[in-house]
Amino acid sequence: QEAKKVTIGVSIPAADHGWTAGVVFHAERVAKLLMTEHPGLNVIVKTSADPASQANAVQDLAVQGIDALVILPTDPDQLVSAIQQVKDDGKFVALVDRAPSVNDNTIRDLYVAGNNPALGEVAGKYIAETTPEAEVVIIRGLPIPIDQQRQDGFDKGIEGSKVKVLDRQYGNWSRDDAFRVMQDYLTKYPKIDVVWCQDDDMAVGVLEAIEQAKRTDIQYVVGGAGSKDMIKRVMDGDKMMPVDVLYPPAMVATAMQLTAGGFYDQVPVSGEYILDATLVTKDNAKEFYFPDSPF
Amino acid sequence: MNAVATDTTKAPKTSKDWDMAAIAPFVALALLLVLGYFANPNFVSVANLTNVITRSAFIAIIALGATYVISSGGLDLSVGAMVAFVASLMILFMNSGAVADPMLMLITAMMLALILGAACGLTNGLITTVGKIEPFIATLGMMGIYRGLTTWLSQGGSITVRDRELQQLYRPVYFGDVFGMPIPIIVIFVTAAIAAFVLYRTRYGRHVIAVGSNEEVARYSGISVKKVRTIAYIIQGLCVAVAVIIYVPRLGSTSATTGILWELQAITAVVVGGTALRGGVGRIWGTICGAFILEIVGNIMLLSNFVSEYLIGAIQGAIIIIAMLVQRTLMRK
Amino acid sequence: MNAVATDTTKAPKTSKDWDMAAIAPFVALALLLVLGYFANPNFVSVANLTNVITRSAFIAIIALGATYVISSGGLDLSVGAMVAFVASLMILFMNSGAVADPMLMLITAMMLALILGAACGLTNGLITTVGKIEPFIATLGMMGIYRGLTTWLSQGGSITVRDRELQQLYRPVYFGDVFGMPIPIIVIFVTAAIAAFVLYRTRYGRHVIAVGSNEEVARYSGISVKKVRTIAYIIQGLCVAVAVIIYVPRLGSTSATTGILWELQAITAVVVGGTALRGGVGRIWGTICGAFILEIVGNIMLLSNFVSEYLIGAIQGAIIIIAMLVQRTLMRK
Amino acid sequence: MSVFAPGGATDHAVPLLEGAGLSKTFGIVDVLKDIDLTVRAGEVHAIIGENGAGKSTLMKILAGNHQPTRGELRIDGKPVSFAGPVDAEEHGIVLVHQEILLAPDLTVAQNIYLGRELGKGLALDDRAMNEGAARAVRDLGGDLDPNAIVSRLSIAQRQLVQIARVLLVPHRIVIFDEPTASLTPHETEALLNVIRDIRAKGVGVLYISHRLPEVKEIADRVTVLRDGRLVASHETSELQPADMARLMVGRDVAKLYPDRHAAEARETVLNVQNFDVPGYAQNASFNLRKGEILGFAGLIGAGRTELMEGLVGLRPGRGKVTFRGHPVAFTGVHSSLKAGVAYLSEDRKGKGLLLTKDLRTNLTLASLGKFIRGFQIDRQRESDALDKAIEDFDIRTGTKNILAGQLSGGNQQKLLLAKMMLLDPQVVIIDEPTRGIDIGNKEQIYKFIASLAGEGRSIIVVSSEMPELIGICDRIHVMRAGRIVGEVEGDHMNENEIVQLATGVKTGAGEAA
Ligand SMILES: Nc1ncnc2c1ncn2[C@@H]1O[C@H](COP(=O)(O)OP(=O)(O)OP(=O)(O)O)[C@@H](O)[C@H]1O
Ligand SMILES: Nc1ncnc2c1ncn2[C@@H]1O[C@H](COP(=O)(O)OP(=O)(O)OP(=O)(O)O)[C@@H](O)[C@H]1O
Ligand SMILES: O[C@@H]1[C@@H](O)[C@H](O)OC[C@H]1O
Ligand SMILES: [Mg+2]
Ligand SMILES: [Mg+2]
Repeated sequence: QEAKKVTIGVSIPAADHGWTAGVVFHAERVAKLLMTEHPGLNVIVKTSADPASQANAVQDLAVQGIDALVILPTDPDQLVSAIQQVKDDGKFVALVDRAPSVNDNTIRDLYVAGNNPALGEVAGKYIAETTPEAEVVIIRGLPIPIDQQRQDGFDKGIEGSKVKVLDRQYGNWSRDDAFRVMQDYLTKYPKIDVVWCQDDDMAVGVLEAIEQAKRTDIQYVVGGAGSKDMIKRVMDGDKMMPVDVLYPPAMVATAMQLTAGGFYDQVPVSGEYILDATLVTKDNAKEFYFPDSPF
Repeated sequence: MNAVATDTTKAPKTSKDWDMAAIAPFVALALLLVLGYFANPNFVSVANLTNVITRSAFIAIIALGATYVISSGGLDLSVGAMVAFVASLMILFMNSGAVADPMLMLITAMMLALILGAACGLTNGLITTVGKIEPFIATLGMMGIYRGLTTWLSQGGSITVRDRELQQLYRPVYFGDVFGMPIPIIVIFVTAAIAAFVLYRTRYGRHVIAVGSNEEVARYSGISVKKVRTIAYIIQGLCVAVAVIIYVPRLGSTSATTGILWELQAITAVVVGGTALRGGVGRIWGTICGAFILEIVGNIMLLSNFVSEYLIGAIQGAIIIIAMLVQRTLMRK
Repeated sequence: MNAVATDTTKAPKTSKDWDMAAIAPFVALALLLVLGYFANPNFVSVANLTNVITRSAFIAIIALGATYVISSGGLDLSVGAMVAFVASLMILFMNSGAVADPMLMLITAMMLALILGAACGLTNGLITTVGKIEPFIATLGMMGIYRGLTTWLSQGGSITVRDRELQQLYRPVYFGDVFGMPIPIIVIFVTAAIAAFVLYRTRYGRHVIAVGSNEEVARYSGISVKKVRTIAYIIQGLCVAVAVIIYVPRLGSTSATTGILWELQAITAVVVGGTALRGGVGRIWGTICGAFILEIVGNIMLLSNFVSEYLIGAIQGAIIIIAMLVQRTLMRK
Repeated sequence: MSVFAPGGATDHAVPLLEGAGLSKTFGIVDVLKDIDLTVRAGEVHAIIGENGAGKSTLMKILAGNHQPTRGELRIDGKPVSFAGPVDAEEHGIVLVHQEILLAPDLTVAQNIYLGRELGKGLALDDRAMNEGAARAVRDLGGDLDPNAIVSRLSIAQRQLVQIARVLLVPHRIVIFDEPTASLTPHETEALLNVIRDIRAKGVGVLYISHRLPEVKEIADRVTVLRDGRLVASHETSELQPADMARLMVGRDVAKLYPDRHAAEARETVLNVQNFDVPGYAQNASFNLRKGEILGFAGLIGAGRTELMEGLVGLRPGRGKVTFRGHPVAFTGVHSSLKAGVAYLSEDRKGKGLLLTKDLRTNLTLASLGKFIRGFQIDRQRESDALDKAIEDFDIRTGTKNILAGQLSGGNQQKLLLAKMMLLDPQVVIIDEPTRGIDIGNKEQIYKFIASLAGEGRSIIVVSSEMPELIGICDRIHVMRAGRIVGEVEGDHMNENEIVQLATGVKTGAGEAA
């Protein structure tokens, strides 16, 4: 019975920056793990660079005959149709992380997510509490919905406080772009208290730009997602990186494990598993530090 | 090319040699099909091949327009961004509720897309011809403009068809079929047939080739080079609009990242299909074949399970180079 | 008797006429500086201008190589991916600990980067010249290959210089200065001076222009077209390597997304600088000016408060088009 | 470098270069059939023949541009085969091509020294090259700024550069393929002097020209090709130009220029007042009458081409132009063509024909409107038109399915004529109508021009060949330095009068004004 033949298709974004690289890493790691655990199980992991090609990938997975689909959509609204088709064929669908506007049982069976609005909100709250009158500059990601959700979450987090947002510009989740944007912020604003860049990859560029300018007015930087380098800095008590907001790429692994469990362990799986956008501080950082992860 | 010195000593190709060039992409396609079969037997299933050809529709149709622009001696790097821009405006219009009857709304929205596409094409055309800016730069600038406007329209997020009924009505344009033939495939072939007719059998088509082959000769023959080129850009815009019309029902939404890099794919399809980037030659059916090749390479990658996910881009690049080498070898025969 | 044979009362235009074309990009740059001042007075601060010019170093240096490739009649779309590939291998080597002494290690790593860059350039060159594949497609394929290999090397993540000491030693190459002049700026000008000397004052440079101007004529003159083009691609590879050498110390890490779209930026810099994409003309200092223009446009956008972040891309596109229009107008004078 | 050893060792019995049984086939077309040819040191050997006879093809074989299909080449009696033109150059054989082979973006000096640049250490010695180039051009009777960009030179100026370039290569045999076709008499004379000089140095010269008096003047021996066969080879002293013409064409060419009745007192078709083409022509005024052939003479660079291009809207120009009684301003060729004014460019390769397209496409390009049925181009009608054009204009081609670039130079000119005549224009401006055309064809073209005039069309002929202007025109305007400096008519239409006006020795009415 352990040899029951099951195929799970996993469709995730291409490793286009640190966080998505983490997703790919965890997906491949757990795929191997699950396949040794269940000899009859076949897990196919496919990455795609953009929504249109991800829709293709989902179609191609369906052609290969899958029993379940685990998908982390590049851009959720644009993938609803593709996911719907799989679901309508009676397959099990687990949706990870990025949620479409309509996110209910008609389109998926299981939803495992980090919480994008919360990621913004937690950061905003922390800043509002720690430095209530801070003047903040923001570096955004790419112009896609999750980025907008984080911005909205942040605004909610600072609501009612005296925190002032000086500027918001796109850094495209790229270290180089973040470096450039930060250099220009430093030219533009003689005084900046806090930088929120909502991504640890971009934080690398931000920190370099600040160091180069030798500016002392910036009190700290808030990144996000929980890369091992930034968690280490938090753990070490780096003053520039006092906290990080968790948004673990390993969530895809959770979804895969739950899905496999549904087939082999007879546990009924459905509903929503929302991972907290946990605030990582010096005190709890150790729990989230995985030196072997690529991210 | 250049007027000063023209080589007539090395035998220029005669019409016979061109035949080989015309066939070459199809041979490459055939080889790829064999390769696909070995990668995964599912590959040659009707279901899979239908899928692949259906989704090549966007690039194929855009590449038809690119064939005109390129053979007239131009280039358009803005088409991917134009897809995003036209699609966004089309969806915004559909969401506006300006027309009450869903069917009528759909038709109006499609007309609007065509008008917008033509207008974008006209803009590109005028900037390169009247503004006399190198097409590469002019359309790169326009790429920034179309994409920027899309980001602004979508306020950084995505734009989604809100009316469920409308979406249901629209869905078959991508997912439907006529006697088992998916509609996008029909659109590909109908558009290509029209494009071939215009390019090969009409006065305008002849002028396109003349302008791309030697601008001066065209000018001295009383052909308005600017007009011919501008119209080529408008045709490109219309093709983009047709692609948008079948793209929107597929994903039902767009964002600032829609169509990213499609311009490179379209140009690749054109060149793989045997049209020279320097102008003066246009191969409509070769372009369609080129678009199929690109999509099939991607499909084979996805279906085969031997290649590490990390290496897919590398293998795709290698396959394209090999396909071109096969072509050149055949052509030299 | 013979003296009257040619009527010289109206001397034909000479190289002097080119001067306007050569000056045009600098005029556009000057206008941009004025615009920048009005957008934000901080713009003209030494600190800001130094920042901007320093960070334009990567594109500027890569674009110098692109000037060679383009004026010889080629094109290289793979340079962005090549940056990522060479940088990754360089860092992996630095992390390997193969050389114990940090200083020696650094020098060896730099040499390695240059060798890798030259090898990548050679590969591109051979595929287009010996393989006879249209440069657009050949280098697009190579772009896929370099990027794919980088993704694979980094396993999708980033590759970071691990040795702290080494990194500290290396840092000044980007962040350091000589008598207040940042090292990357010095590198820009030294590389450009060498590039200008080779292109304008040596036999090889002359042959580059000849090959790009008319391949057939060059061949009749006993110039090996393949060799000249291949060497141009090698020069491009070396320029990429130089860019890598100053890029790595900046953030001390690379990933598969490093250098994305840099090829388009480099080509834009070349064209904005006045080099024609069809080959046969090469303007080294124009290219440098073009690279500055691109970086400054972005900088002005960020410093000004008038433009919504959503619209930045659109305005950048518009500014480039306007800069080109200014240029054309000047050149027609 | 032993091949360049001073001639002492050369045995005069052994020719420098010898071709034996040379044949060349392109596809199914036999272009050359079993040609035996020798070139001796210190002689000028002229090759003449009709357009398409195979002269250029033969020369290209000798210079390593083509491989012969059959036959052998010998240098100093030893068999050789050339891998390419550079290989032939190393054996001392250089060729001035019929078509211009220069890099358009490089300067005069850069082109002249291309591939053999002078250098000091790493760097190029531009000064020395500029001086050398200026000298080389001056030797040919030209005067060009060595820094001028080639793309901005006129065809004639380019031809000088090309000759200068070839003569700079160390050579034992120089092949000139119609070097004088685009040169005026002055430069032609200078070139002939240069040829005499190199002949005196023991160099062998092969010389192709359609100007038979010129051949008579310079050549020691004449070989005649017809349809790819060698039909005769004689000492020049044994032949008169008329004999040459007969051998070439295979019949007597008694009278080159047709008889015409001067078309007097007819109404004016085209009136041009104070027309300026900025930078090239100033204040041009003239009148063209119905059924008239009006000539434009002048030296190279006089601005005739630019004036005509300005008139038909190919360049910016301003002035008062009245066509059939109505003021017109042509903004481009489409408007002038529509009105019925056709201009045939002197640069048929660069501006006249699509060299990489077939004959049919080229023929109908300017008049496609006439071949439309429904939305479609009627290919059958196009084919019929091509058949007719081949017949009417006597276009010589082995097959109809070749590309325009594969036609011989003269036949390209005829195709261009046919193309423009399809438009049925009222005014035809022909720039250098017989450049590179053989004598038999010239006769045909003149007859054709005359018959156009006879039909009541008006013709402007721009030409650097004075005899032809005098032979066919009713009146001739002479231009110098962008101005119309005089008009000759009737008895005054002689070379002396025209040269004096063109060089400014004599000033005419136009300049006095
Ligand atoms: N590459 C080619 N392929 C096919 N036919 C060719 C090719 N090159 C030349 N021909 C044909 O060979 C014949 C001889 O051409 P060639 O150029 O040698 O004539 P020519 O005597 O130099 O004439 P002209 O006086 O007009 O220059 C012509 O009929 C021409 O069309
Ligand atoms: N592209 C150009 N740019 C600048 N000057 C030019 C250009 N072409 C020609 N000229 C110059 O313009 C003048 C007239 O040109 P052109 O030689 O065509 O006159 P033409 O009387 O028609 O002579 P030809 O007998 O050579 O046709 C000359 O001084 C020439 O050098
Ligand atoms: O949540 C992810 C975010 O952390 C990363 O930075 O960009 C992509 C997102 O999916
Ligand atoms: Mg000839
Ligand atoms: Mg002329």
